[in-house]
Amino acid sequence: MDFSLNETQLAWQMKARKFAAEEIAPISLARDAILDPKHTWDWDIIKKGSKLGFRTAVVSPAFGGHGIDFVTQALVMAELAKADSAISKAFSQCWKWSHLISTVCNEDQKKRFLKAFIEDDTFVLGKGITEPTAGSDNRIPIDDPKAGVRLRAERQGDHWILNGEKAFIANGGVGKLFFLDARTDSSVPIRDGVTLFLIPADTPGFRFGKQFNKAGWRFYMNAELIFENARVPHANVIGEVNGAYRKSKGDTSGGDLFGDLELAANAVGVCDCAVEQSLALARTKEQGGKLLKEQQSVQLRINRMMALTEALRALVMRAAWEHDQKVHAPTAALAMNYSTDVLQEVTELNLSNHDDASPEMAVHADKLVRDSSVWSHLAGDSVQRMRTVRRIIK
Amino acid sequence: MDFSLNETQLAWQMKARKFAAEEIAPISLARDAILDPKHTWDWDIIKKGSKLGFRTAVVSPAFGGHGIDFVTQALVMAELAKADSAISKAFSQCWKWSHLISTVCNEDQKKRFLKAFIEDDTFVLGKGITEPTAGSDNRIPIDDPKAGVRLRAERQGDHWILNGEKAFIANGGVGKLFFLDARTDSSVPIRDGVTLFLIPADTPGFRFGKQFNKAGWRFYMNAELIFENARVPHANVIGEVNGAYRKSKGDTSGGDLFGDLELAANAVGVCDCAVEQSLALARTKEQGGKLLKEQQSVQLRINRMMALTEALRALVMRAAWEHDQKVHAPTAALAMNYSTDVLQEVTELNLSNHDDASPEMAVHADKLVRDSSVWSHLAGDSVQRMRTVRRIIK
Amino acid sequence: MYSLHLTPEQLEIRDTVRDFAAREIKPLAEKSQRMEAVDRSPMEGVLTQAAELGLRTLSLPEDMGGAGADALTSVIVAEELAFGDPDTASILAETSRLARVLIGELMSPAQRASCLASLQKNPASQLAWASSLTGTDLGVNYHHPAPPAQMSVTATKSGNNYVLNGVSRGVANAPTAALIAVSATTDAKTKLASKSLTLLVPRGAEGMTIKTHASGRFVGSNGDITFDNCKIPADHLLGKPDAGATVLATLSRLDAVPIRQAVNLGIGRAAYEAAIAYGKLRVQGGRPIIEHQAIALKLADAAVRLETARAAIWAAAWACDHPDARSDGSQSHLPLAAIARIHTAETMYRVAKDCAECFGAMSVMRDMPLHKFVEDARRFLHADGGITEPKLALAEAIAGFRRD
Amino acid sequence: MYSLHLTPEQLEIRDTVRDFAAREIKPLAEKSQRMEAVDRSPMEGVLTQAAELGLRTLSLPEDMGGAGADALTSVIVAEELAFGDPDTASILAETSRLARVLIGELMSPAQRASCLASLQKNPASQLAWASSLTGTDLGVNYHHPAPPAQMSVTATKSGNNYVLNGVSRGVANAPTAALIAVSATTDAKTKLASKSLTLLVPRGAEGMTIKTHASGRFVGSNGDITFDNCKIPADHLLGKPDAGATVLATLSRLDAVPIRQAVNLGIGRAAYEAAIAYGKLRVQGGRPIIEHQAIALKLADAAVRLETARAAIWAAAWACDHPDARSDGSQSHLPLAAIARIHTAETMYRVAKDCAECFGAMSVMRDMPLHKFVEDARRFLHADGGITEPKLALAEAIAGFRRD
Repeated sequence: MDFSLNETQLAWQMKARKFAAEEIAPISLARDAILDPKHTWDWDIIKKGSKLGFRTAVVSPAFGGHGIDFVTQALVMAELAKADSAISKAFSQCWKWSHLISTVCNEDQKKRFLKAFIEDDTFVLGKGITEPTAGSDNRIPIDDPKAGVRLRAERQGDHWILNGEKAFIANGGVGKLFFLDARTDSSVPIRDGVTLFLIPADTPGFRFGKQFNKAGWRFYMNAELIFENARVPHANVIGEVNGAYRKSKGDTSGGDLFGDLELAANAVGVCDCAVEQSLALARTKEQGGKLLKEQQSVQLRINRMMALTEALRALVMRAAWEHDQKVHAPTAALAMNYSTDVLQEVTELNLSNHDDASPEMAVHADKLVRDSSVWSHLAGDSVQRMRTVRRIIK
Repeated sequence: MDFSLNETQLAWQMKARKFAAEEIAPISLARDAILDPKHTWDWDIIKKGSKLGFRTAVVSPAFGGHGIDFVTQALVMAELAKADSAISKAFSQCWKWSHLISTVCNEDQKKRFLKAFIEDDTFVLGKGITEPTAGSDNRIPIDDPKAGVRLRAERQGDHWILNGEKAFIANGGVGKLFFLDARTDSSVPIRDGVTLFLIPADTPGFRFGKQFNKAGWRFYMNAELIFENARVPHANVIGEVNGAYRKSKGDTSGGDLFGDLELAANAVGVCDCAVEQSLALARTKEQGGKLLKEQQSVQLRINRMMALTEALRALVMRAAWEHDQKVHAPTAALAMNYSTDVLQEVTELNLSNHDDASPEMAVHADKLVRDSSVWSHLAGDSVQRMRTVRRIIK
Repeated sequence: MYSLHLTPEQLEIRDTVRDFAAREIKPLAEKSQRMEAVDRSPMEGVLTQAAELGLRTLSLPEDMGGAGADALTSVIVAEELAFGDPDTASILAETSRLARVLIGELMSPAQRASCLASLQKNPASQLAWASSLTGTDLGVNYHHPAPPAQMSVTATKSGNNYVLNGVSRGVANAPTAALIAVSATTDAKTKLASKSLTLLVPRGAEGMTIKTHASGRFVGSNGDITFDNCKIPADHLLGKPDAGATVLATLSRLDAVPIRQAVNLGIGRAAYEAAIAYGKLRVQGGRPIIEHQAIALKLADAAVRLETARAAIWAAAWACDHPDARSDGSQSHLPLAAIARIHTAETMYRVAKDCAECFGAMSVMRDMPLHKFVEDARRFLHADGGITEPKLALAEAIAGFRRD
Repeated sequence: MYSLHLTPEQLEIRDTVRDFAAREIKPLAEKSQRMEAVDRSPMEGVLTQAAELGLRTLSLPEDMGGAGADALTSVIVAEELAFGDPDTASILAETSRLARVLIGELMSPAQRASCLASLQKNPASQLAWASSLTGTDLGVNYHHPAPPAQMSVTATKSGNNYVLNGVSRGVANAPTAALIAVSATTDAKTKLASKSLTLLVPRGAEGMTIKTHASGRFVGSNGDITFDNCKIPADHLLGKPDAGATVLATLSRLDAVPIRQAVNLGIGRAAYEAAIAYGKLRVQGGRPIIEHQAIALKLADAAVRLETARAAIWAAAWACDHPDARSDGSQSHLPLAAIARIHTAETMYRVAKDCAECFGAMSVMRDMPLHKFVEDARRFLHADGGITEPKLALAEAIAGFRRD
């Protein structure tokens, strides 16, 4: 049993903490306040972070990345998220899919895309799964061929012709490369009828549609991907045709594991920010001549906030370590689900501590609550909670 | 970062798991069902456990104990508590105070008491702090000389004459030696007017009063300690006269640290038991021809139970490790407070999973809820939560 | 017109019962030996006194010797009695509600005279109804057509008798009832409840044994009734021979009156008032604990829960006697009894727990009241299959799903 | 006598407003550009229509051209309007409640005639009250004698004028009011509210500037009002020169009517009805999600919360017009407005959140209604100092602590 960090882990944590404090925190509230969702993104912070290695952190050194382990990943995400949850996610979203490139893509694909990804500080990745009428049915596939992915891909010689649309796609609008689930056989359930494609942003017939206007995570882009007779070369098929769902079962790259860890680790950082806000407020704001910290209601809220935060942190670190050890455990999935409850309660309690403060003082506390709202559907909806348990209980 | 256990830790964990399954679990429900609180205790299980080292586990090998570290302590408590929370506590209660003997007692006291403690399988310890009208004021001392400890001790030559009573004292009725806070100067606040005494059970003028009849932790004894002109030799004063509260500040034995960890670690074991019960029920009990595990309401409850349990476990292990590293952090105090919420929610959810079962099937689930009820005042009342935060926030 | 005024009669009976509970019931109920969850035998003396006050026949029509109380009055009385002792309240309320339909509506004149005489003879004796209905398994059947209701007791005609066989579980008042209305299916093969009849079975009938629940999940007096070739003369049949379904339906409608919720409310109020009294007495940090924010917040939450639960219970009770308020749109079309049950069960448990916590270690002592409040409130949270089923039933009503 | 029947008039006005909200308000309110929390300017057209329906003067006595609605009717109407648009509901309710006391009770005949004419002239214009009262700091003063109330605006007599100086923050309807009743202290040194007077200040008075809150923590129209040597003729004084305290007390009593809670209830109901409709449409795992237990449990909890919150609001509203129900013991002696506020704030936020979760990613989109329901409900949870202070006030009432 050892909760200490090794030197590499500490170094990345400190680098992330410094970048978060010096570069992210100063722009966070301003980006959040921008009303047009098309204009919240800031290439400058992406480039700066990329130069420090945050964009390419998980790619193996053999391919030009840094190959940080899961524990380090969790630490970095939390540190960045403490300054801005959405900016942290913008970086880690690239980790999620660079796992995929280096593991399941063939040599030709790696050559074409991985090199560019490593070298270009503005090369951002995404993956298109969700469609306007199919979300949860892609996560818990059922036997009905009509359920799940509907975006069609039809073979035409050496190309596939894609038609349809994806919704709520992360890094949509800014991404240079997307992984995409498309239906290549609509006569069977998605388990056997979906193929995974690589879609560069300049693919003819492919464009970004509406930019989603979220209450939280303002910085983070989510857009529609629209395919109108888009032509994608067969060389961009990942793995087997109709094998997207089969493939992901066998994905041992850690991409799946990472997905569960990502939101939970990010939540730890946001909780840290909330605790820090409340402690600072309690120590400095007066009511009727006494500091807030002397009020029992404030003390009780802070106790709950800190206990939840520390419990989540300990759980996330255990999940990260288990990933590094290739232990198969439901810890990360539970941590992801649970991070929703913890994060939303902690940020709400922080806002309650600000109830008596001016609206201006509460702006940051309000942002944390709004940022936490995306967890409801990304990490903690009932479908995802049940999916975690079904794996355990069967 | 390393969550794996070393060989010693694993060995103790396995020994505790075996003892819990083979010896404690078979008697747990029967002891719980005994109505007379005087008769729930079972010397046989204490002797068996003592021979395996569970009673004397934390005493330094230099004094004949086993000197297990905090991580091992947490593991053992959780394993024993999984079979019976109260029996686990009966053992760990001895740990709490054997820390004190070996650290703050003088050589003469050690010679008189520590040897007997090590050798006698029925030598059980306790400490008397709470009085019928003074509980929280002993935990958060205030400046009023009237607040806190009232049991009086007056010097008479080489002896002290004690009068008064303590209430809710653990191992009262079965303990052979008690540490006791007594007021030796009532003109000053307790910080400066209380002395710590060693009270053997056969002290003249000392007797056990009423045995408290608790809803949970039936096995675990709590009694009144009554002092009527009890004569205690001056040689039984620990440290300085009037120094009990000053002393405990400087107690670096880990006795204080342990206190916070104890209930949190015990709660982990009870949560494990609840999760195991619910999983077994969900996998085997049918309703209308379908297994309970197919119902979403059951899945959602199990998800929450497991997430809370794993988060608490991770937090407790971190707190234990920090203690071993002598890190000063509020983790253990937060874990103790938080374990109240986790344990009570988890055991209630487990009972809800049994709602449709027969009362007989729910007997064990009901016991877990009753056992968890003692956390409210031992680990999670508002005074203790505020105390944790006040240390952090000042 | 909307009004939250109680009538002078309601206020008077509430004050009378409040006084009775405080002076006659509570001192006995909170003796330490009765606190134990395991020994909760009915207090006969109190039941007798209550019967003499007319509380056992509160809902029986006035022309039959009762007080003719409406459903609202009956929940007000139940809360007050439960403030003194929830077991006593449950026992009396069960008899009272059964008296209203059994004696008031369903019995023949001869049956009625005999039943009233039997109650008269022993003022501590009660009425019970063994419905014999088995579970609805609403969890697995949510939003699916459910299999038809079945019964665990069968009735076979044999000459001038019916012969009962089977077990009816968890029957309120079984241990203390002078007379038990037993519903049973006449179709031993299908066990369908649609083929039911209901017989009046006197205490001590041969072939009927009652196993009292010494403890467990019930508030009040409760037991399992086993019938082993129990012969009951055909004239003990309730209603006309072909009216079995109507009789069952009439009895089942009783469940809409939120009596058990009112009992639970009384438990919560007892915990709350105890915490207020203690909060003013107990000094910590130099001030009574009621002056500490931490205690204040618990008590405020408790007050909100008590007030909202009482409102839900009163609304559901009143609606039983005023179906027109639903049809004219004044009140919700949702099942108000389910709403009262869910809300009361969830909130009263929180009230009891929060109030008990004000007492520190005393809150877990079996010979002190706080622990009993928590235990009793928890029984309501988990009794009768818990509150998941009522939530699913409510959800079906919300969705407009009808299983009939 | 206890009754939950609404009068035919109440049912009729409810149906009328429900229909108006569904047909005229909701389609405009839920246009994507109005969903944004940051751009919530009042909908003048809707306000005009509502004024023509009489909703702006709902509570004004009938002999002065209003509908003479009681407090219960006013909360019923506020819920229905808020179901369509909480901002519109808040604006109209504020004017209506102020009309009742300002025009109906406090103004001189000349002031009344002028005020009615001004409202008549512009049906979209409103009334506002700048209380200028500063915070009570109840947290730190819980169960301690509090310092006397103070005001942030001063009024100094100068010849035939009063001169106003200072800032009154967070004034509802400030941006849209034709007339603002401004309370101010006459004692510039102590700033004591006990030395207050209230002046009628017309929109556009010289020296008065209004800063509209574009967003922030408010539902409805809201702003800060700054007075910089703003001269108001002495005949604009409300009430007799020595009746300042009475005027302030009369205006302060308005807070007992749980109008804002009714607006919040309308928000919760809007979320709930949206979730039901979507739950029937959206198919997952081969079945509409309303047939999934996970969604069913959310909707059932929401229904319980809506029903209990409505009951708490109606009880508090009705009690405003029926103090005798408290004195005769029919209703609790506790502050029902605080209970309604605490319960509604806590439950409606849960309702909005749970219902929004049924919509997946759509629930966080600023141009869709679900997100707005959650945001609006959260404002009520944290507005006006949050609900810790009302809980402490309730606890003081429970303990019998009186600060006056």
